[in-house]
Amino acid sequence: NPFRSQQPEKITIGMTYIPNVQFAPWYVALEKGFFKEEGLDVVFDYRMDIDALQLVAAGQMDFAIAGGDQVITARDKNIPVTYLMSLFAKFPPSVIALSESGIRKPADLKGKRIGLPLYGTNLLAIKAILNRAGIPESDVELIDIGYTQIPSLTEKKVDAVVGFANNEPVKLRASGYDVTQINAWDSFSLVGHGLITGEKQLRTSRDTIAKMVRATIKGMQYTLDHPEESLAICFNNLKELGPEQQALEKQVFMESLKLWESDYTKAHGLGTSDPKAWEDSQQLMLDMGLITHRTPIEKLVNFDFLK
Amino acid sequence: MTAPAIEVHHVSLAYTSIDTPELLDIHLSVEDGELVSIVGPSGCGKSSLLRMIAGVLEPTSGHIVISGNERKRGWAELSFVPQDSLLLPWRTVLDNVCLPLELARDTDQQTIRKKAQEALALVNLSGVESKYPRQLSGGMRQRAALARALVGNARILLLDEPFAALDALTRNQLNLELLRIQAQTGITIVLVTHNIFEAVFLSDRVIVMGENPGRILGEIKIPLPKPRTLKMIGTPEFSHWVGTIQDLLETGWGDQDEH
Amino acid sequence: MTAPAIEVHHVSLAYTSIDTPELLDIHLSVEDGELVSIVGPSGCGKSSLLRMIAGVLEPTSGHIVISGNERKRGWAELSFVPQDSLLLPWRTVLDNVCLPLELARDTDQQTIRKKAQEALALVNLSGVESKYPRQLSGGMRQRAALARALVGNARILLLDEPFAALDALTRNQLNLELLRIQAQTGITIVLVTHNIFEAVFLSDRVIVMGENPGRILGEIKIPLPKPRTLKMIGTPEFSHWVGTIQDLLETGWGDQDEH
Amino acid sequence: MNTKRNSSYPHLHKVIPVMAGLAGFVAIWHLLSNLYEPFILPSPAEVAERYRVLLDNHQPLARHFWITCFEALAGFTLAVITALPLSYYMYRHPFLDQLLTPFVVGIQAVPIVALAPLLVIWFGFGITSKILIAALVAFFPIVTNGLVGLKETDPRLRELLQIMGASRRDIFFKLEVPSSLPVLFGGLKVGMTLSVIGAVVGEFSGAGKGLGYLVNLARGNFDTPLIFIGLIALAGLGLGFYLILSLLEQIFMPWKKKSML
Amino acid sequence: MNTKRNSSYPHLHKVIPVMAGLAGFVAIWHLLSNLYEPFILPSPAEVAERYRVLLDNHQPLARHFWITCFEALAGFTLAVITALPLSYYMYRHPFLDQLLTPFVVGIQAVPIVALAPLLVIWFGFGITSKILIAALVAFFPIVTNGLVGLKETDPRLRELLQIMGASRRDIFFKLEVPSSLPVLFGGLKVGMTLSVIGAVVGEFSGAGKGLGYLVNLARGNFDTPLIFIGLIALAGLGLGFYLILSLLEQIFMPWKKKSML
Ligand SMILES: Nc1ncnc2c1ncn2[C@@H]1O[C@H](COP(=O)(O)OP(=O)(O)OP(=O)(O)O)[C@@H](O)[C@H]1O
Ligand SMILES: Nc1ncnc2c1ncn2[C@@H]1O[C@H](COP(=O)(O)OP(=O)(O)OP(=O)(O)O)[C@@H](O)[C@H]1O
Ligand SMILES: [Mg+2]
Ligand SMILES: [Mg+2]
Repeated sequence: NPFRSQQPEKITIGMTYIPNVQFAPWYVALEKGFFKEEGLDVVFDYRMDIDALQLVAAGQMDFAIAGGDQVITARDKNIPVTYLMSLFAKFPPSVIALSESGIRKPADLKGKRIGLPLYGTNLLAIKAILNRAGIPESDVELIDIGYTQIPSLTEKKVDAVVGFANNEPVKLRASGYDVTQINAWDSFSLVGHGLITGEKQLRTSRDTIAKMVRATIKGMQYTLDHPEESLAICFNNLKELGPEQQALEKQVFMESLKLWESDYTKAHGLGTSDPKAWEDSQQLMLDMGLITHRTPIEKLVNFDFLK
Repeated sequence: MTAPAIEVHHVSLAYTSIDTPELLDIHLSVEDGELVSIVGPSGCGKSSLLRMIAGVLEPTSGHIVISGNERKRGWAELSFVPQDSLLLPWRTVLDNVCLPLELARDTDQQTIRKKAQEALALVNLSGVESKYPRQLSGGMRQRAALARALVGNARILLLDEPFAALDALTRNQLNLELLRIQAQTGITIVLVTHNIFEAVFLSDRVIVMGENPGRILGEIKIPLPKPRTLKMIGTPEFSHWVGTIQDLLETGWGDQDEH
Repeated sequence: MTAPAIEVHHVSLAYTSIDTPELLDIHLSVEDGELVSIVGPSGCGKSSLLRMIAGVLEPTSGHIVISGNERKRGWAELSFVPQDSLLLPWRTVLDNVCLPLELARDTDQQTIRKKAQEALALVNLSGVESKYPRQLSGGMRQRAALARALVGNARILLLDEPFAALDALTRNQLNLELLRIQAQTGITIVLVTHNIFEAVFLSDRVIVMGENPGRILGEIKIPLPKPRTLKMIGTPEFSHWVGTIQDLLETGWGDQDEH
Repeated sequence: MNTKRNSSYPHLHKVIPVMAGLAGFVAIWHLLSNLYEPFILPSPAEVAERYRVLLDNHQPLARHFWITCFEALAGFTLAVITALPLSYYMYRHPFLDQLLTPFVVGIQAVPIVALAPLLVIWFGFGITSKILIAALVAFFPIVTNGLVGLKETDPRLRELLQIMGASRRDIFFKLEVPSSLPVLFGGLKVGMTLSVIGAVVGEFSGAGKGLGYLVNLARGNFDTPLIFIGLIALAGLGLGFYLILSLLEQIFMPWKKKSML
Repeated sequence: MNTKRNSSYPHLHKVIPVMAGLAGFVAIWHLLSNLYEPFILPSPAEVAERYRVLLDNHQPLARHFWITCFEALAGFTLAVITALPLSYYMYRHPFLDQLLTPFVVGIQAVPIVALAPLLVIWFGFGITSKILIAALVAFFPIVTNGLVGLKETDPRLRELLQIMGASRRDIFFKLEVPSSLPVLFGGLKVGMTLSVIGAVVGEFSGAGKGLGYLVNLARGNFDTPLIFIGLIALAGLGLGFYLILSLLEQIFMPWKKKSML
């Protein structure tokens, strides 16, 4: 084939979760040939977020999906990773409670037992919500329930849980529970998960990064434009889903799409994020003692490839 | 009249196949207070017979009665010295000898140790109380096993070649000891031995066994007067009984060649 | 002239403390082709002496020379029958007897089995080849251990009470067998036994040991003509030598009471 | 003593309790499942139905099964071929024992997955790291039981073989191995089932295939019946391995009468 | 044979290899750490520095340590008091053995944390579920080695004790226990270190305290030196338990000469 003058470039992207409809842009980019157009041969690697993030920082992995808060935390520990573009334009965690509990707003959380994995993004979310609402942490009881949010809530082991706006509420409602949610994005303006890479890669493979960002944006746009088809593409990558799960995942998918865009991205384009939100969030994390020093914003996030 | 101490009723035993029984139609009875020896070629089933009497091996047919009762395992009045001593390796010699008294549970710890020490003295083993079995010589292990059997208040003593690993002098000494104990307490003793002199010297009756299959060739009453003394061993009468047993054994042995 | 088969040079042994040695200043030498018996009270250290000659127990002082060389463990020309038979429980009788030949590695599997079967026939154990040791009687185990020692091409045979668990007739038969083998092959044999008759009947020389500490009381040459026959056992000359040994043993035994 | 069974189905008396146990288990499970939401504890019927759906859609349960099977087996094999020599040398040289035991024990008490990035750097993204984790968890029981088994060797038999001129090699193969086999097999059984867990844990922390991945996926997808299918498959895998080892045990130790399954 | 050591520090020859091993380990670690970014593999010095900071800030490492220690110990104890009777009854009744072995093995091969929702509902978020998981993973090696040890009991000694009129109880305490102790202790050692892992895995899936939580927290904060502190504490915990068991072994088996640490 005379047109294949060069081998496609093999790159690995750390998905930091199990295969999921939320990764639709990349599945679509693969299926629709957006990666191929860019000359990329992409391998999806599914592993835990911290591991993927460290591997990206060490240059062992090309890209990963991570949250804006994780990038700030990592930089605080001198782990050189940089945010490239957002998938979730809104910070997705939220506090979820059964409607019958009467929890509607942060103030209602006083004196309640809140279950969450007591570390990482979920912990940040609840701290931010409480902080912004002026509720001292000692007024609530935070309980480490790992990732058992749904049974913990339905079995009333806790009054509220911290989960992801596009996940637990959807599943709870599908199981017939009436739930309310307090979204973290109202308190914490930072972006959620997006594409990250390492400082090393930024120095040496800017070309590849540009290709990757382009393909991802195309995938995102295509997904937004053709949700049904994109969902079908996702299901092709998720052979183990049963019909019930497919129905559920469809709702998760639809909820997720809503979080891909914010007022800011509508104004500045898909994948962008507000530098001011990064500053504010970093300040908030400093105030709460979650990080110890401030990282220059240009190290946290690189907008070059979105232009 | 009391019931015989041991009655073995037409007992047969087959370890593997009923067609090749190890023991065939063994029938014998041991009176209360009697000392009976069993002699016979190696592998004819003497140990197996003792184990059946002791209640740990089921006869394939026939049955065994002890002191008028159906036999069972764990008869307080029955003591056993196995052919290969079998001391518990994790217990010192003294603790090994204490074992039957511990199991009987009717004496305090101090009395138990005193009795055990006495029994060890009886078999010439004073001084090695705190050694472990692996630190003993073969003969010392055998004597420890004998002490263990003598320490309780058994009414029936089953001894499977208890003196095989002992030198002649120690053997003689223990032979006399055994006779003294029996005279004193009137216990019943069944002794397996390969030493025909010993059998004649100790026994009221000698049971001669043959092999292929294991069976009783004959019983010989030893009418030597009691108490027995070492001097008797030289006498013509003694030699006569030794000869009788030897002849009987050889008959059985002759058998074998025909097979 | 060839070197003596075994030279034991002023060997002492103390298992626990040098102040209470188990063996004191043992000095003896066994000529090539000689049959020497060791008799002595139980626990005097006969087995320990044999283990030292076999090279698995270090003397506390003194040294031992085998066929002119410093002794070591694993001498191809040395065979050992331990006091407690010690068959490998996971091997059948036949495989147990094959073991020394397997270790020698100079014969093919088929020859090994043939030789092992012959050795088993020699000790009257044909027919139980495929049994496991736990299925054997005490005497059968002992004979299997003997067969295992005889199967190789050892030039020196160390036998620790190899006939203790055997009936008189089997014992006699194996005694004669041993003498025949020795006459045929000229091997050197050291035999520990408690049977003084056996010692006199078999030996060129009898070493009498005493105890506390274990030591040599004396050596007695047995000048009975060879080949020996069972008939000799009755003769006055035979009785004389038995008596001599008994007297010597009793001296040593008398000692004990003084302690 | 052991009378032969005359039954024409000689293994029936072994199969019956197993079947009875299984039936009892399913019954209890069914009763329990009535008490909880299906997404917490699905009933056996729901799980069976989910399995049917899985099969109908030609979904790749078998592939996941065989991948985990392979990882566990490879890890176990790796553990065996490293643990056995190690336990032997630790047995021969108490110095080595003292030197290495702290590390063997220490590694054992540490959740290896917490070092996942290092494992990836050293062993790549593929199944190598899963095999390694499986090997690591299977390692300890094998070393320990190997060592205990060797230490139980009868010193009198060793002496005897030495007298017979046995080389170290002979003593190893003809004495130490057969004498420590019963204890060693205990360690192998424990190690074998642990290697399944090890493979799964490795898959949990990053994989795109295997039963651990399937379970993780099902957890993320809120697909409790599928979790149970994964767990049942894992239990089956562990049992299969156990059965194979039990058979090997009977083959390698013909001198023992076995009563167990 | 065993000449007494004249040294006035009788245990020095045991401590030296341990120290040497430790020094070698730290040296290798130090060299390795030069090859990798500190957030992948921090150097010993960096970990020590992090530890100093931890202490300076009065952060609750000790609390986490003792909580995991307690969970592991409680789980281990629970495993012992259930496993020992079980192995005994399985030994006595082969029927029970056949009935229960599939479940014991099956549970072993299943990642219990996958049942976290059930565990939460049944045992809450407290330490009960961690203790239970620790007990579950410690259970199998103890049962297995208990069973193997019991099966190795010399049948001739059993016969002898039966003749002496020993009750089942006597035979158990005076024969079966001492005779199976060496093998059982192997199982206890394996079970003990596994119980640490069990507790940690339990903490991983939701605890709020304990070393497993600490490691998880450190991972959430990308605090690699703290991860290593957690892992070292866990290794130390495992080693401590192992040491205690080794001591108990020597106390309970005075008839064995021990060479090991
Ligand atoms: N491993 C050991 N540790 C300590 N002492 C031992 C050990 N083996 C043997 N002894 C002691 O050494 C002495 C001699 O034992 P040995 O077995 O050599 O005697 P023996 O002459 O063969 O006796 P027997 O005729 O009873 O077999 C005995 O007092 C015994 O207690
Ligand atoms: N557990 C067993 N399984 C099968 N066969 C056995 C078993 N125990 C003994 N035998 C066989 O039973 C026969 C008699 O054995 P037993 O031990 O009773 O003989 P014995 O008369 O005591 O011999 P010895 O004088 O040699 O001790 C032997 O042929 C032996 O092989
Ligand atoms: Mg016998
Ligand atoms: Mg001896």
